[in-house]
Amino acid sequence: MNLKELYQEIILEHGKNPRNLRKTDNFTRDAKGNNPLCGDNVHIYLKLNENNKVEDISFEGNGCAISMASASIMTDLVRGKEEKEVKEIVTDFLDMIKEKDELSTQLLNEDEKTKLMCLSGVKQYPMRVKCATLSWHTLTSAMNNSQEIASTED
Amino acid sequence: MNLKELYQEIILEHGKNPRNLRKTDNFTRDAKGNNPLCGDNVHIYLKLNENNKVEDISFEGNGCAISMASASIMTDLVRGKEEKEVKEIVTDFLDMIKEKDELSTQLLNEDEKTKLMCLSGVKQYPMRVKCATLSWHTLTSAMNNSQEIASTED
Amino acid sequence: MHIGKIKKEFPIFDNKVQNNDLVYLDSANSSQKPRIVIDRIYDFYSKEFSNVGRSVHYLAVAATNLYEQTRTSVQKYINASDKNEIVFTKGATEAINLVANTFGQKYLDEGDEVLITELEHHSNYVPWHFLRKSKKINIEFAEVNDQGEVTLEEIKKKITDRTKIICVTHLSNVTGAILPIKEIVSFAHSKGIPVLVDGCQGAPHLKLDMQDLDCDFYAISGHKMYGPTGIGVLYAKKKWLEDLPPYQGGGGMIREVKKKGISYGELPNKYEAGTMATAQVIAFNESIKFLEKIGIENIEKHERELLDYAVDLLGKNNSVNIIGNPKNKGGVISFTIEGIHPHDIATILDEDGVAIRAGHHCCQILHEKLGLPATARASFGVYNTKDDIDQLNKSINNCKKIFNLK
Amino acid sequence: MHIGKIKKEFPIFDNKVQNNDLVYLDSANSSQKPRIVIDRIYDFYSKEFSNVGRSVHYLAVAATNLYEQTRTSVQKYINASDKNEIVFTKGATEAINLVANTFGQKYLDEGDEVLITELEHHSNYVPWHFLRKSKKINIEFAEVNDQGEVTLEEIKKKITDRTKIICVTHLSNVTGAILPIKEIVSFAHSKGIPVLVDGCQGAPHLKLDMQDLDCDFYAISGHKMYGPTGIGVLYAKKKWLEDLPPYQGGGGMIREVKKKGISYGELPNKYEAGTMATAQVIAFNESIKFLEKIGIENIEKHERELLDYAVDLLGKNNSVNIIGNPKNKGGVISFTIEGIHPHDIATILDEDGVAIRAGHHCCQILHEKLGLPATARASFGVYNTKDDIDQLNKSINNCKKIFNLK
Ligand SMILES: Cc1ncc(COP(=O)(O)O)c(C=O)c1O
Ligand SMILES: Cc1ncc(COP(=O)(O)O)c(C=O)c1O
Repeated sequence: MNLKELYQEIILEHGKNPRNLRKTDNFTRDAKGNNPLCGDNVHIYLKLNENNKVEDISFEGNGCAISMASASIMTDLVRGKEEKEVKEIVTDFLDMIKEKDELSTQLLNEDEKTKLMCLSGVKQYPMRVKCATLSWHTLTSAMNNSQEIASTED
Repeated sequence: MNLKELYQEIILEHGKNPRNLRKTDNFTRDAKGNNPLCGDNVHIYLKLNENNKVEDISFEGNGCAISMASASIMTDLVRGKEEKEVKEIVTDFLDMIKEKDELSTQLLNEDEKTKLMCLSGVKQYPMRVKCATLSWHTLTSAMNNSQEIASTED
Repeated sequence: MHIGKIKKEFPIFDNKVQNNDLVYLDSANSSQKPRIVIDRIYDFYSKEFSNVGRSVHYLAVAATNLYEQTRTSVQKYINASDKNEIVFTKGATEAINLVANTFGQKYLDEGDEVLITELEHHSNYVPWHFLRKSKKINIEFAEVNDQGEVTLEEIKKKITDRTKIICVTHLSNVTGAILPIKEIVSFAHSKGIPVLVDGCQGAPHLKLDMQDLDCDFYAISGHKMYGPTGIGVLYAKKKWLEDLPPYQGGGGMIREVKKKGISYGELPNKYEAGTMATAQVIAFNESIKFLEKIGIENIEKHERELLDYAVDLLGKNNSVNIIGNPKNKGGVISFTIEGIHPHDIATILDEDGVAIRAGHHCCQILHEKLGLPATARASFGVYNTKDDIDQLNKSINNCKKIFNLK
Repeated sequence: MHIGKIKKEFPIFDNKVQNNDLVYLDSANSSQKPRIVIDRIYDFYSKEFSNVGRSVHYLAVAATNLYEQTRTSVQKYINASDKNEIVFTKGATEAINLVANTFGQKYLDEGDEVLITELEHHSNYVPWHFLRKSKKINIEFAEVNDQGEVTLEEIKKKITDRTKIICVTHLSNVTGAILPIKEIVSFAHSKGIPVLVDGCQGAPHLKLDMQDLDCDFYAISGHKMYGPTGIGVLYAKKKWLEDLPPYQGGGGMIREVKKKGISYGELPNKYEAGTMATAQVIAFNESIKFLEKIGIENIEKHERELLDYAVDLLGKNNSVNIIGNPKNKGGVISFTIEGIHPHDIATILDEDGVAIRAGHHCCQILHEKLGLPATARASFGVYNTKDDIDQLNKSINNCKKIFNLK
């Protein structure tokens, strides 16, 4: 079936060696996310500088290859972006996972988009969509500095 | 079917003009019974004399032809009987309704037994058995001077 | 689907009951089930069964989707504004208990009043009675008038400063009275009082529009709506479901469980603890589709015709006394016959295959008011026809003969 | 019925799932349904449907008898001493909520302790947690040992003067540990403490004898016992059911309803408010008959063989780590694979038609203790075979390949 698409090398690699799996010193915003059905959880730490740019982003948490890879790739891609840009990327990614075939943001280059598209394999696995989107929802919560715990339930 | 057996003339007549539908003055024991599923209720008043004989018995209440006839016939038959005899008759009647073909007590004459057997038509109507037995269960409660409300639920 | 042919969709009518054609006039108690609902249950268990929500394997994913599809169907059918306003319960009774328990916990204190009506089913009284005991609240009763209705005026009269919630039936399961819910809600809201509607009898027979009614809670029984037993719906405005505490605790309704404390899940999970009635929820979707296919307007029209016909026919029948005469009435006729107890009527009708109900219909307060310990009740569903009413009338005449009445 | 041929009794296995034969190893979540149960539901709705207890017509009487027959069957199956000790609920979760709520109302006060174990399912923790909040009681946890068991000694150690009830699982849905219920009950009773047993996993797999176990409460889920969804059983000693207050209020559970007060019905009605899951209760009788026909001894033996085979095979599989090693173990194997998250395992197994569960299995306390956020779990039913275990092992190897493990 589509297992190959789901578990592409890059996913496995990021899943095994996630980038930014740590806690940012002096983070300015953070948020926790969790998936109550499977117990996966993630904690995003964000440090914005005076220009509202992401100076550092990191995460702690635990989950499957998909969710770890997703958090890993995400944190890599949004570093250095402005708050508004981050929001655009998040929306674009979530739209892609939900319904669109492609990413449309101009804020990422082709390489970066290709990396992100590796996560599109979950579209064929409805129960796993939440694994791919948890860290993204949580990032939104952190951006909004929301005290609520993000959840993938809708 | 067996409607004719269920609604014999004697039942209809007792149902329409129940005997002893009143409240005994100076009753010595009483009990209330009710059938929670249909709301029927009966209140039995008993006056035992110094020899533990039923000097008077009466009832108040409300119910279908079967339950009114049953209370009416019952109150007629146990008047003048001793406490122990009443218990025997009650047991005999309930056994008959439950499983036995005939009444076996020696305390009633053939005429009286025939009258009681008119109630046996309910055996074919499981939901109506409770109508026929409610006043009898309540009489037992009254005899035991039980404060509990008798119920036909088992 | 032609309404005259609908009986064919219900397998129960394919067979004789005790050698008679079944004349089923007990739909207010529980409705019969159309073939598509029965088949759906069969197919689900035979080919697709899995628990929902908890596993990631194929069958579980598919079942979870089906389960959630019913939620969406119900949402649309009753025009709720959000699918998470639909909570599945085991029945309307549980739905009302859920509200009484959680609303009571949070908002009711000693001396507060809950306003219900004399028409209420025990299911919309006993749960509030529990709070009378535990929280020392009072229960007030809006009275029924001679027509068997509860009017808006009567409700207004009974509201006090202490009234914290109003709980009313949409359609009386005894007199058939349809209450002016929209007006009651609008008035109650002007006083800041939420309204719970017992929609057991409303849901199968009336067009439902939660956003238009604007009530806070609406309780539905699936089994009266051509659905399986063991499934009900609580509609509640999102603000309430978010605000109130959970009702039952267990798997599925939590967010995080620690030894020291527990946080609860988001809607709709928060109110759906433990394994739900999966197959029943999934099959209930077919009931909704069935109702949609016929069209609730057609159902209302059909049942109104039957009702008019029956009221007319029974009205002409000597010694039949119809209980209540509400201006706005659904397909329920409770009646008595002078000289014959309702249980005897029901037994005799049953011999002709005519299934009605006798008793207090779980409305003892109303029966006490009426001065009647019991009534006989004929209630209609989509599958009933005028022939059924004719047979009812004929069998009533048979009762009278057996009891030597004219 | 030869145990090897039992798969044939389950229609679900007649069809392929995503082109694979279904290897269903998720029975601890919910079991598949034998044909006789599915057929019974179909027939009941098609030919015999009526609500129970409330009407006197033929179908209602017949349905009521069938409903009560299930009560008697369950009573006999679990060897309860009285049929009114069997209360039907919508599931085990509701059964436990019923006890927590009513026992809590009457017997728990600030500072009292409820003793549960670290093995408990959320359904046997959250309902008690509610009381922690409303009544300021404490919840104590008997700890799980390295084998994944909770011992009698550990329970004894955790009992204090304030312990008011002990709530333990019969068979852990994660480690498979079978707890020494009889011994726990006997000790608890010597201290005057009642015991509730979460029998969700016990009931489908172990011989049940309430009079021998002597526990006060035992909760069962029908859907894990080859029965329909939406039906459960609370067994409770009669003295408790008579003593405790009612749980839900509504039709059917009352004796007399007046404006001023309400008296409640006798057992079993007192705890069965509203229209029950009629069809499900009636069909559940077929599940009991099915279990009786095979014989629980044969089921235990069959599942033990499977378990031994699986523990052996998976034990030999590199990098598979089985959670817990209880002396007395039922047909549940939870495991992890170093380097592959359980959800990934479940997804990959699913591609081969192997249905297992991944997650915390509603046991977060235990998983926290184990230091694992999630495990993969294969659980057995009567229909499983050694071929299923072989396929499980093969698919695990496929996982390892995909994840480049050896
Ligand atoms: C041990 C245990 N207890 C309780 C439950 C809850 O049962 P249900 O979801 O059927 O109410 C389960 C099943 O999920 C279980 O395995
Ligand atoms: C008006 C009304 N309310 C509540 C109920 C209770 O519904 P259920 O028994 O399905 O929970 C009924 C049905 O008996 C009813 O007619």
